Amino acid sequence: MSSDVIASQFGPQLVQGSQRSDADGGPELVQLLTPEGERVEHGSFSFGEGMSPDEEAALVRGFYRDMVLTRRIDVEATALQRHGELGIWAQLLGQEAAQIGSGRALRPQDFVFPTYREHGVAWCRGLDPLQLIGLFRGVDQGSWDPHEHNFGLYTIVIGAQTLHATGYAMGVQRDGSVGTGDPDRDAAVVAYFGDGASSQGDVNEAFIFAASYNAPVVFLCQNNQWAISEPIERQSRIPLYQRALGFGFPGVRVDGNDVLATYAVTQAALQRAREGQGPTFVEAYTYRMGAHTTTDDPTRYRLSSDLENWKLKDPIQRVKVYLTRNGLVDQQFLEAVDAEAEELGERLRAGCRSMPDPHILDVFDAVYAEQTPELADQRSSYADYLDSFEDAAAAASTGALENAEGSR
Amino acid sequence: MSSDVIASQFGPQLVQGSQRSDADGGPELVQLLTPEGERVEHGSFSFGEGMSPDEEAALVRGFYRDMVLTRRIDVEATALQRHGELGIWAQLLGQEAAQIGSGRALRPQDFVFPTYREHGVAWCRGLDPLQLIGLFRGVDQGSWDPHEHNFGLYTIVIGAQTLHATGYAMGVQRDGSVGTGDPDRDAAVVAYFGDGASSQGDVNEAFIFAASYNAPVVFLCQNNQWAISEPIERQSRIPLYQRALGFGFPGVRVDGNDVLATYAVTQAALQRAREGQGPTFVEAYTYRMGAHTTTDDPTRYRLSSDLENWKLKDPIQRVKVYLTRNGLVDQQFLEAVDAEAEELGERLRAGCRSMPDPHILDVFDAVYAEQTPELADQRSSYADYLDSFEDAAAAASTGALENAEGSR
Amino acid sequence: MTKMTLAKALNAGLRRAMEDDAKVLIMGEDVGKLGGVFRITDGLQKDFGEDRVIDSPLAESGIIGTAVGLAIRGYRPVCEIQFDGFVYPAYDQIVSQVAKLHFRSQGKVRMPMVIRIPFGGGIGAVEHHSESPEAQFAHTPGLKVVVCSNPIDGYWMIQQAIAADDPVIFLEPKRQYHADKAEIDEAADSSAVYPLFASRVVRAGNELTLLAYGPMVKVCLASAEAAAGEGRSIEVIDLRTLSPLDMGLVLDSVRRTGRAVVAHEAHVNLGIGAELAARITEECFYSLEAPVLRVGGFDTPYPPARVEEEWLPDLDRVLDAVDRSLAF
Amino acid sequence: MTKMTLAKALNAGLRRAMEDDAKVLIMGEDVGKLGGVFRITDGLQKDFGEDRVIDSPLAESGIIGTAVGLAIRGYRPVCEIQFDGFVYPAYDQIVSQVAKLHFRSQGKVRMPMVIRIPFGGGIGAVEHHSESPEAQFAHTPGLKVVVCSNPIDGYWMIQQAIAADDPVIFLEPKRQYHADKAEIDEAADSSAVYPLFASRVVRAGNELTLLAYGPMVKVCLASAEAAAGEGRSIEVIDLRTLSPLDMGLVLDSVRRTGRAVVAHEAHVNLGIGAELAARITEECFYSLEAPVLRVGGFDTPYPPARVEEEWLPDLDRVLDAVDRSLAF
Ligand SMILES: Cc1ncc(C[n+]2csc(CCOP(=O)(O)OP(=O)(O)O)c2C)c(N)n1
Ligand SMILES: Cc1ncc(C[n+]2csc(CCOP(=O)(O)OP(=O)(O)O)c2C)c(N)n1
Ligand SMILES: [Mg+2]
Ligand SMILES: [Mg+2]
Repeated sequence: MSSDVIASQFGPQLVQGSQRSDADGGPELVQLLTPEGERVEHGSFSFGEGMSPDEEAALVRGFYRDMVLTRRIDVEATALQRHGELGIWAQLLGQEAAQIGSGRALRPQDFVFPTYREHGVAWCRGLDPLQLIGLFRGVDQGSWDPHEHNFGLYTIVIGAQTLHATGYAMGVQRDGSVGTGDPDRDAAVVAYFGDGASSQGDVNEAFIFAASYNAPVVFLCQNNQWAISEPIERQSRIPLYQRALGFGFPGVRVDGNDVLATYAVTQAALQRAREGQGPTFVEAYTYRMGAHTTTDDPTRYRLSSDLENWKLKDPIQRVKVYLTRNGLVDQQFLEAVDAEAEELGERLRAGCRSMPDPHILDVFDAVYAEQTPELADQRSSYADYLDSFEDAAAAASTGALENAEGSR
Repeated sequence: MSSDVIASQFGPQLVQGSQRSDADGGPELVQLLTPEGERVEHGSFSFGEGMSPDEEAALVRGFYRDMVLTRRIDVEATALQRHGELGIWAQLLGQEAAQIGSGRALRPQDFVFPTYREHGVAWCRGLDPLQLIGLFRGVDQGSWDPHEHNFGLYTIVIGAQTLHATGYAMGVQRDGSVGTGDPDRDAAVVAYFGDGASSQGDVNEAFIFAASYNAPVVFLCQNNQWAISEPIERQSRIPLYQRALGFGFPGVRVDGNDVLATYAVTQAALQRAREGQGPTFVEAYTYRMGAHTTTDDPTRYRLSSDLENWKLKDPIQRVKVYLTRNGLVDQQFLEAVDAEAEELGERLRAGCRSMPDPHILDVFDAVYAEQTPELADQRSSYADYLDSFEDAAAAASTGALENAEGSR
Repeated sequence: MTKMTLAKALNAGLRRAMEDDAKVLIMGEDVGKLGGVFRITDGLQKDFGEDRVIDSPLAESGIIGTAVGLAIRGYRPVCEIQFDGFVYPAYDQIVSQVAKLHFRSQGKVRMPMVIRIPFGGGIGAVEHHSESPEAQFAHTPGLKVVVCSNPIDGYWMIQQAIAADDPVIFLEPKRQYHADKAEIDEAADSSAVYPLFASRVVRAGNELTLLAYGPMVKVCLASAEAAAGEGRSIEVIDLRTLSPLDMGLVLDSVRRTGRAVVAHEAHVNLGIGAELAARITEECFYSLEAPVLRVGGFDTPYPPARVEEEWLPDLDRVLDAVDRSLAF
Repeated sequence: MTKMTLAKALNAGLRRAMEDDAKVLIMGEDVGKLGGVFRITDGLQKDFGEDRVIDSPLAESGIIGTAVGLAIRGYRPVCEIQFDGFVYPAYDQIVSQVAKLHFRSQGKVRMPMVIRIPFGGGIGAVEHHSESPEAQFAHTPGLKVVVCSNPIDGYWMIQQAIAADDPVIFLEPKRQYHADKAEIDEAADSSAVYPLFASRVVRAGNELTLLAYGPMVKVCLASAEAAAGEGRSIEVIDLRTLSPLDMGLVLDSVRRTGRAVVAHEAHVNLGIGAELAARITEECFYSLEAPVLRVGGFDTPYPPARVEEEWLPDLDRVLDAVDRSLAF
């Protein structure tokens, strides 16, 4: 049997070469604002429908402001890490549109399960960026209340949160908050994850559970082309959004550097979920312009020309050009945003440096809702042990004083 | 936004109702021999190409014999369990064609990673059925040498073996035994698994690794409609073979009760693998006519009408009708097969009953290739402990003797 | 008062927990129509519906991971792992998520989840169906680990575990499911029953303390009985809780008897017996007449069924350890 | 003789193992061009090619599961788990497949696999990057577990682990990777080096035995030094192998000194210290002047970085235990 025959038996040859050589994201990419700042139409998705031109402009200006401030958070935190104030920082540089576009499509009752890089989404949910900075500084592992902002804690074990999102969505179903038609009630859940994460068993199990129960969850994958040093080809040889087809729900690839398109596509996917139509996979096709984290050195594994290419598609720049060219912002607005960013930067620097360190004894109290006797014992023994040093120090200093007195 | 608009945005509505209500397997089912024993043509797959009519008939007669004997193994083992000779038995009743069709498509250098139900494939690989029976009797956990028959040990943790198969296939690649064109060298690997298993993270990770490295592996899923009490709809809302599309390699649904079609499709998939064209997903659409295992009670969860329906599609019956109606067998052949089955049954009954139990002390020697001092110690302490009973028993019987003597 | 096996008692306890709190959900493989392979959830889906008794896809990490999300949403999931050996695909979700979310969030997130695991051997099963994974969970801060050994405890402990606001690994000795029946007073005041995280003296004695849990409680009681026949007075403690350990009761006993033997099916190496031996020795150094001895599964994988009776600690092996301790 | 850090020594050891045996493969996340996040595999893909130094998809179960298949095919995979906390998705493959295949097949299948895990804390990392999972693996029959503590051991032990025919969990103390340098004699006769499954006295003493491994060896040596300043003679043993334990050496020492303290970063509860305490007490009951004391991580999840120095056992906490033991 020749390979030709075999190939045709199983349909077209599916093995593809490097899909990323097509760095534009290919023909399936949903785009509404080009890198050059031109609005374009798309057959299925549109931005601004049902809004007045003023409302629409205000929304886009808001995106612009969000993205500038988010980038500023990122830049400040990176600098703080360089100055030894943070243990590490996971940069989002280049992914602002993917995060602001999707984050702004959320309603208050929706719930987000993030990775460790969703600083822009956190911003949209109303978290104080200092709460993110505290985690990377090492004063806690996330100080926000997930229920206050409907924004879960950062999750570091790759993919684990996609199952949490699916389970939460099953809870939303059980609460009867799907498909009622009440826009303040019907809720959706978003699971953020990366291209690398798509290889984890947990993520694929999340697809299976979500499909099986038709859960109101949106799988929002930021394909930033890299999982640390591994290119997307290592994880999938076909465009990632097509993964969803294998599980029986729709997938779509959107230009993740286009805030309008990301907003429109996410909004539609969320709406599907809220209406009871089940899960959707959204691949936000973007690029991690920075290092994986502040400890990473991307020059070891990727070409600088790649980065240069992607700089031309900067998510903030294209919105700025669009707003300016169409007279939707004036210089005053742009300057105000810059000033706000300055102020924010200052606040973060000062806030970070003045963060109190945690106390070791508090660690013992956080393990259980109902403390155990043995852990309470460990706590009090350790407190005694620590006290013995203070006693010793006190004794020593008294001793020193006595000595001093004695030597008088 | 109305649901209609949303649905159309993401393409056709993908959520499907019960796919199994279509118990024929749907239009995508590859079938070459109908339940009524009629040969039919298929656009992509054919049986017997390049063979003389005699060769072809001999092959089909062989399938028939294999299936009858396999069913006999199953029936005997089930009976042995009922008589308390086995702890449990996993029946394959109804899945004979899926196993013999795929098993006979293998070449000696191919390697199989089975679940716990692949008795028919084991038969094709030349295992003595008593080796299977021994496992379920509890004398060992698989006594065959995987390297002798290129047939791995039964794997009970659902899905784990699909990764082993993929890794083994990566080894085949590294040995340069793919795509050389030498029919005695190029090798493929088959991972057997069930419909339920398709939900495990491991199985989906196996798809990812296999696709990423283009490994020469065939994923052979026997969709027998049930994972214990759970119907296939719990695991997937689209036909299972389509799962492969999400990972970028071909999937095909074959009538798993049609031995000719299963043979043809598996052979083509194996050939793709051997030629270096990478993984294929074969869904053998079949039905578990028995219970999940001898401890299961399927009346608790499924309709007897379902079973009756599937009886009409019995994999052995249709081959018998085909062979008889076309004069490809005579009564003598059929009787010889039945006699062989009788003989096999007797051998299994006797062989099972006379199997020696394992010795507890051997357990200590099987843990490591290089025994550890601490385990050697445990072994000898336990040996001493056991001896102490024998000594006591000996002393007791000597004592009894003495007493007897004393009472003389 | 109703006479029930452990299996039936667990079923009744689950039913009552579901009646008491609409947020209680049951999840797992085959827990619906089939009622679980051991029938512990028998009839519950019929009465509480598919939304509360959820047959899951065949994926343990998925079961525990979605249960985490349900717990965050305010539910109290009770997850069934079909057999001990199949908990490992969910191990990551259990030790890195379930165990840590309260700590990570400094109490802002609670994980009132119960993970039921039929465990232990002695039922003539094939591989992976007879494991004793308790030490691994007890070693993991953030989890609580309890084990029932009889129908009455089964009935009450499962309800207490579900009511607890921390994640509880709930181990059920599968070979006891249908072994014995006991009278259960379902009308008893639930707030007055023996507390969940407490051990219990199940036979008083003064020469040696025998520590056990789950399937070994019965074996140890029989051993104590046999020893009594030889004039020896053995105290038997049913530990019931493995994390936290209820050391107060244990130490009181050992200080009285001066000797301790721990028995479990799990591998001796790094089993619960190791921790008990270390703690008892540290706390009762001068009261001990003999080192704490351990009887347990050998440090081999669980063996084929035809040899499991010799592998599992039994009356004779427990007595042997008791004798060695008394002879020290 | 070359001066190397532990990181460099491991790299050199891996390189030599790959040169010596073409069946040795390296697998893991980012092990290729990046050379791993700790650069332990730096340069190996360049020299041995993508077929032998394999960047894997981001899935730990997939890494170990495919390594099982490669081992069955005759390869000797060396898998890197990027950080301790990320080994759990592979836990099922490790404990139910890697650990059991030799047993299941009665030796017909061998699993000559090494699973390298950078482990332990003290590097100021975020959650899941500072775990000490050794007890869980040591509790699992079928695995062997070793830990290196210095560059010379790193260089030789990794080669010995790769040459071993059993699966070896190879723990690397990540905070030691770049801490110290040592002279390594690469030309030494490899058959003459200290055996893999053997502990070693790294400081002689006669009043108390301090047992440690990995990152705690250095801390314990410093504690012994400090104690020497106060006239106390402490013996320090680098355990090196946690499964099997090398009890001969340990017991010899404790019989001489009469006192033992075990130190590790892992949670004390059911940590390696528990097993050592139980075995030492059983074997040296009449030689012990004090119970075996344990110093370790508290029974809480690993805390945020800004408080890890107080959580981790340090010189003072080890000395405190030494003092308590001596005062007993
Ligand atoms: C289970 C697990 N394995 C490994 C890691 C280490 N790790 C952290 S981020 C990362 C790459 C993730 O890539 P991707 O999913 O694409 O997300 P991105 O970082 O690009 O946003 C890895 C391997 C981890 N956190 N969890
Ligand atoms: C990880 C794991 N979970 C649960 C089980 C228990 N179990 C054994 S077989 C089975 C159903 C498997 O269904 P399927 O994959 O369709 O295979 P079939 O038995 O139908 O051939 C289950 C849940 C197991 N063996 N492994
Ligand atoms: Mg990425
Ligand atoms: Mg099935």
